[in-house]
Amino acid sequence: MNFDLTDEHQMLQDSLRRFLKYSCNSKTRNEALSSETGVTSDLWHAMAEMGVIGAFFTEEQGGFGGTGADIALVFEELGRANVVSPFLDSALLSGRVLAAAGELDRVADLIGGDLQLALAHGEPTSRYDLNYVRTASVNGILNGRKAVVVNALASDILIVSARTSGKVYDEAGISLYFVEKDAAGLNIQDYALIAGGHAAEVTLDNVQGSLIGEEGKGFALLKEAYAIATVAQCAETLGEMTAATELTQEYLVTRQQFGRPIATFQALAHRMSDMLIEMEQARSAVIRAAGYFESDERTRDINIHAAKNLMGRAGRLIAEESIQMHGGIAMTQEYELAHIAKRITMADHRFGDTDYHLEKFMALTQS
Amino acid sequence: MNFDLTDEHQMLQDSLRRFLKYSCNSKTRNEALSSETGVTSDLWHAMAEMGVIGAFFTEEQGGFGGTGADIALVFEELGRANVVSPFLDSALLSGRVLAAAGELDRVADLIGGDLQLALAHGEPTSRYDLNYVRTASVNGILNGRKAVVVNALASDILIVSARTSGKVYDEAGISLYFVEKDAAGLNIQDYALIAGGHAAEVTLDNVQGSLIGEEGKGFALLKEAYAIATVAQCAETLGEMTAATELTQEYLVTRQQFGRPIATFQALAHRMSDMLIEMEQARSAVIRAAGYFESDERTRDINIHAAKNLMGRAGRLIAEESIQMHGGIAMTQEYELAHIAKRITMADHRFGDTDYHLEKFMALTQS
Amino acid sequence: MDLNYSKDDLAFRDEVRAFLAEKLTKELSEKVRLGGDLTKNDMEGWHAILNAQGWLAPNWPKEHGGAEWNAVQRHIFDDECASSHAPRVVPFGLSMLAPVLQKFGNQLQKDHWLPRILSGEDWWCQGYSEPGAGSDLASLKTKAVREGDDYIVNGQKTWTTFGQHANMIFCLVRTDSKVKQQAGISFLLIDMNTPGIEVRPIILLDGSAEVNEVWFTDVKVPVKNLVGKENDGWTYAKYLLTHERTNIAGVGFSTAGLAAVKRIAKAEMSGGKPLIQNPLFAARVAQVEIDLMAMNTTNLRIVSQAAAGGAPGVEASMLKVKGTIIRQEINDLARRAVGPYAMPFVSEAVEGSNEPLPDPHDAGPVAAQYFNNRKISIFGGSNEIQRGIIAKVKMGG
Amino acid sequence: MDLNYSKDDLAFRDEVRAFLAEKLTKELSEKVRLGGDLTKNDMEGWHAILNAQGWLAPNWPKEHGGAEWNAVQRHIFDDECASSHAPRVVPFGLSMLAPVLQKFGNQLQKDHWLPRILSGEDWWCQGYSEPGAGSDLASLKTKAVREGDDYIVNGQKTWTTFGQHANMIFCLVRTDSKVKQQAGISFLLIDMNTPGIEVRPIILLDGSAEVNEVWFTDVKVPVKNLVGKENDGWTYAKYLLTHERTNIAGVGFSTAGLAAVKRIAKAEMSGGKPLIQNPLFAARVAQVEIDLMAMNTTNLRIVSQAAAGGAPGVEASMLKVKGTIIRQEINDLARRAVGPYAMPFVSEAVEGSNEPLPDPHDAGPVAAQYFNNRKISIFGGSNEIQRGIIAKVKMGG
Repeated sequence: MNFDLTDEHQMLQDSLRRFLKYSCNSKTRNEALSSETGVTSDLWHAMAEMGVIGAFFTEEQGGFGGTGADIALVFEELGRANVVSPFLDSALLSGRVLAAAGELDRVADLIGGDLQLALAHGEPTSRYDLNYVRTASVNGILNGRKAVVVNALASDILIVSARTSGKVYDEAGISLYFVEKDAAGLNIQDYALIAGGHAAEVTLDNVQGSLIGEEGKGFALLKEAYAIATVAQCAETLGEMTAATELTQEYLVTRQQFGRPIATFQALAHRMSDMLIEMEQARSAVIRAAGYFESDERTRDINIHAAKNLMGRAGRLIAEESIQMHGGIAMTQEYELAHIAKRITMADHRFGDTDYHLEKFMALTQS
Repeated sequence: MNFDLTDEHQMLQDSLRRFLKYSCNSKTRNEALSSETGVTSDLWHAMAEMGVIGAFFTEEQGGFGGTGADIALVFEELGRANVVSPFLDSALLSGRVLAAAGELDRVADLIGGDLQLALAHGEPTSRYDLNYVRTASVNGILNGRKAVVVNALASDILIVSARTSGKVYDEAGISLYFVEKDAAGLNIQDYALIAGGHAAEVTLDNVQGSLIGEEGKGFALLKEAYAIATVAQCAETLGEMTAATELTQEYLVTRQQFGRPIATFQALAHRMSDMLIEMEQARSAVIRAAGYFESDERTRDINIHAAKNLMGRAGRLIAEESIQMHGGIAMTQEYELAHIAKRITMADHRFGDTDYHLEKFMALTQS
Repeated sequence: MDLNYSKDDLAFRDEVRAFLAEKLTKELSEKVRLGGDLTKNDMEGWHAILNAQGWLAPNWPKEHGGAEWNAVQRHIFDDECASSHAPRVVPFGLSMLAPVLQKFGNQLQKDHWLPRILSGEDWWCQGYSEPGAGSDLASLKTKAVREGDDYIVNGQKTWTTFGQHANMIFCLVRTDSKVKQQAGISFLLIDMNTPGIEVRPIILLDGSAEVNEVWFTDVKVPVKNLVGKENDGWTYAKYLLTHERTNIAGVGFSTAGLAAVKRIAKAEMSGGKPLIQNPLFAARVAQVEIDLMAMNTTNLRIVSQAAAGGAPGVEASMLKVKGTIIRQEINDLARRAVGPYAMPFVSEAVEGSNEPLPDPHDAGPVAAQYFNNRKISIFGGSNEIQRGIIAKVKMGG
Repeated sequence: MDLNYSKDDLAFRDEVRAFLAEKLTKELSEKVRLGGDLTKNDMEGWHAILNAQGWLAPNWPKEHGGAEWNAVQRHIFDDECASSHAPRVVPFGLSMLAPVLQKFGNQLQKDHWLPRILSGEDWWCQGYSEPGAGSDLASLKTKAVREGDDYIVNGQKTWTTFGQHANMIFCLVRTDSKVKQQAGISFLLIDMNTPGIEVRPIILLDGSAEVNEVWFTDVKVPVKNLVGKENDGWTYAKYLLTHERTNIAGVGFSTAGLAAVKRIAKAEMSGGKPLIQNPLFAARVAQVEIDLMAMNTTNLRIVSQAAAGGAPGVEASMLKVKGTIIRQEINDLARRAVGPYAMPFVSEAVEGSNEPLPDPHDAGPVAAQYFNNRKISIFGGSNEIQRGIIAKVKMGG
């Protein structure tokens, strides 16, 4: 048992943290936020060059990492610096689907920073159910609607799930397709997201797709990719929670009310202590989710569900308490915390929320 | 709409409060706690003479009250004075079953203070399910086991539920019987309760019972009696929570640590504020449960379930925070608060706990 | 004790319902229901409709044109308005300034300003908070120096809601800096069109632009616009703060919000069933519904005492804390209920557009509302300040 | 980073398991599992078994007969003991006094007292708290006045766990009342059989009689029983307090407690199904299990840092607060799980009897345990004190 970072991880963390501190600030973020697609291509390419995207894939897949620990490390740093960039959806989630399906040329492009992807899987009434697919494929002709597809507009090509057999909640019979951005019958209604970045409603009206991997076997690829994406999301949120807590600590020490720093008001001091305790718990949950990612599936899933549930609860505490203890200033868009709090809260809406993962955890541990 | 007490209620409250303040103290309570059956017959008779038991029944039943408001008022005072006496089980719960079944002679004895009763309904695996009856009756010969029958040993006669038809969770087919204390085949294994009073495991081995009311129709009587008993339990707990909160307030103001009253420590002050807020909520919940008792059954039940759930949550807060803010002294049996906290907590185990009532509430409001 | 409405109350409720059915347009109520930002016209229109009905000022005495409703009637009205999704009446003139003028203003001030509040001729905003002051209201720094028949005002106010619409502002200003904090404060009425006043919007974290900074540079205010006595403003400010607390529990908003959560959760599917049948979600909904039922009664108990003569002091603080906790919990449930559709950023205010929302359950605004309503436990005396008040009253110190 | 046990760790775990399987009697472990009160013999017997194995003093240096385990080994041992329901080793001599003697005692004291702790010849108890002092430990009043080669001690200690069994007590006493609170305190070792000492039991709210008041009236204590220097006792006391905090997170107890909750909830029926299938109850269990899994890792992270040289300061406070919250939550779940059977009062200690418990799921003690364990967030530095420490370290002030 050993909780120290390896030398390689320590180096990666140091260089990432230094780079992000230098290159990410509210100015670059606001540029990303107000850009047409939510993607800052300079940052994307610079990070790709640093090998950040390569860290998401194993050597066999053309990368030089790919473990839970590699990925958690990168995303925690992205979260800590409050980076708005679609690494999670475009590179990790979509990329791991392609890597598992053996599409290694595309993965190489991705690692090089030359490809933007989007995974169009969720549907208007699927909520967080991964097995819900109503979009239908008949001989590669797709019909249906995909909901809140992150990074759709900026993507070079879409990955779309569709049902080739079975009923709407069946795991078997889900297939994956490439869909060209200029395909006839494809409509992308783009919108900005509260926490930054863009997503879209994607409608498919007799759209030609090209099969990825084996027909009807897409669910396993999706499940695996969503699992690692959930770990990444937890790690990113941990970074954001760290940033929020540090800002709040600093504010309590600096801000004067009634003639003294508000950190000296015991009610606030005790609540800050509770936040710090939950931060340690959150860090442990992420360490477990990342560290057990290579274990057997049950151990892996138990720890991922546990982590996402705990992050949902601790994240809410940290976001809400940070705002409350700051007071009015935290309500303003220009103050860093507002942005961080939105990212922490919106993380609960990705890859299953607090209750969704609690139920999955219950199913695995109480049977 | 009017939240004031009627003149009659005001008088009853004043006289009860005065009487209990005078006659109930830790000495009388410790006598009750250490007595063989948990009943103090002096107090019982004095209260009966004051008309307390009569307040549980309508005029047609031989009493002079019987509304939710009458009953809540009495039990809040009993709770406020931390009285340990089986008014709830012996007089109200059992009495209301008999009154509804038309056994008015027995009710008259009860009102006069000359009868002790016990309702033997719950069974070892029934938990809080009112429709669970496995104890069987064949031609009035009873076989089965009844669990945690409060006041069994002190009772003059037992009321026992048994199944005359149907399956174990059926509402139809539950019948009620008188069973004499000296009946052959009846075994009463008595024990003390944590919150005071006594209960027993009651086993029936070919015991002769005598039918109360109509055969197979006992469930409706039980449901009605449990409903009013739940209101009474909520009111009693409200009284106990008031006592705990007042003790804690007083302690915070008096107790010195680090050279000043601990009430001036902001973390404790804010937590006390939250307790006081929940006390107002608890009072409102009891007012509603009592005030809507005479409404249609759905309105009545919604408000009872709501109240018992809220009292469970608020009660836990008040009991645990009162102990924590007192510190060590609250852990000692001789300090009043320890006894009060036990009564508040154990109330959650009577007539359905916090979650049980939440589920019932959900069933009524979300269908 | 009687928890039911009297016949008169029920008749009054019917009257309110009929009024709302007739006068509140579907367009306006839908905008309110979906959390859209109301235009100045929307708000002024509803103000005028209420005024024409004589229902604009429930708390005012009849002599000034008020309705003089009792607590139960006010509760019924608030409840019906919230469940019909009527716009909230802008409170600054009606519920904040007016009670101060009625109690402390001189006859000229009463005669001049009160009718203009009812008619809508003046739109008032509030100049209390200052940057850096936060909960410590009395530490304010905006200065007013007497010069002849004028005060010259310099300084900055913040969190001024609807400052962009207002033509008048009531301000706390420091007229004596040598005395201790609460002393030396005065209460001034200032025309927003006076030279030297600048209003700058503050964009809140949900993208809304309701609140503002107001800057004063050598602003001339006639001495006749001083309310009461110079340096006695803190007394009037405290009086205003207690009167600010009407409908402080926000029961009506919570009731409407909870109904929306249930509506969404009946439509939203989870694991093949409506979300409302998911026991964990349903339990969250049920718990807050139970809290809200109790809050409704707590509120009625407190306001009916107030109507009977007792002033709502510490009780108002209790209503504020618990009321905001419940409202925020409902906001949280709403954002959970819509699932991934909580993520889109939809703000007509910022984008100036009115595109159809991207999902089937009108989900768009719920996350924005969640973020926006973090403010209700901060502004108007934070919940920490309220807890301090409760503890102080109940335990001294 | 590697979350798995090493081969050596796994071998060590097997060794511990084999030891427990051989040496821990079924009778004793059942008594522990059911929360029964252990006799003095029970505790002394287990102490002797561990001593014979050389595993009694994990933290002691080898020169004094300790095991010198690393953090992971200690964790494994605690974990295995808890899940096998081994008795808890009485910590007062072993984990509290011994580190103080090892660091601050003179050679004579070390040579005399340390072996007697291991052998069990001395049973130590703690004389820290006083009535009225509570969390404000330094305000103690028990006085020791030097007379020749003796101190004469007068005063009262309280919350002295197992004072009824002990033959020795280590005490904080005031030797100088003219200086400020922390100064003027000394650390004395006192024979409980000295004339003038009286032990009175305090019955706790669950009926247990573990803690005591200890009264001192003109008690003569030889000066050689002073540890370190006169008036420097506060330094030793603080050192002891950090060492008191071994296994402070109580992960092993929580793990065993949670297993018991699940066992009960599988047997208990609700609405015709096992309680564990009730979604509301199951969700409560799952949440605390998730917290406990994280706590387990938090604990390992912190103790492995401590092993690597860092002293557990503020981290110990964090473990204490969260560890007690989790344990108390599990106690609460246990009392909920058993339903109406939480109500019977079962205490062998008070009743002196050993009747079979009245229910089918060994439910008897769970409510008593719930009440008894309210103490864990109060004693040993209340959670409020711990939160204060965390805030002070992290934000100064």
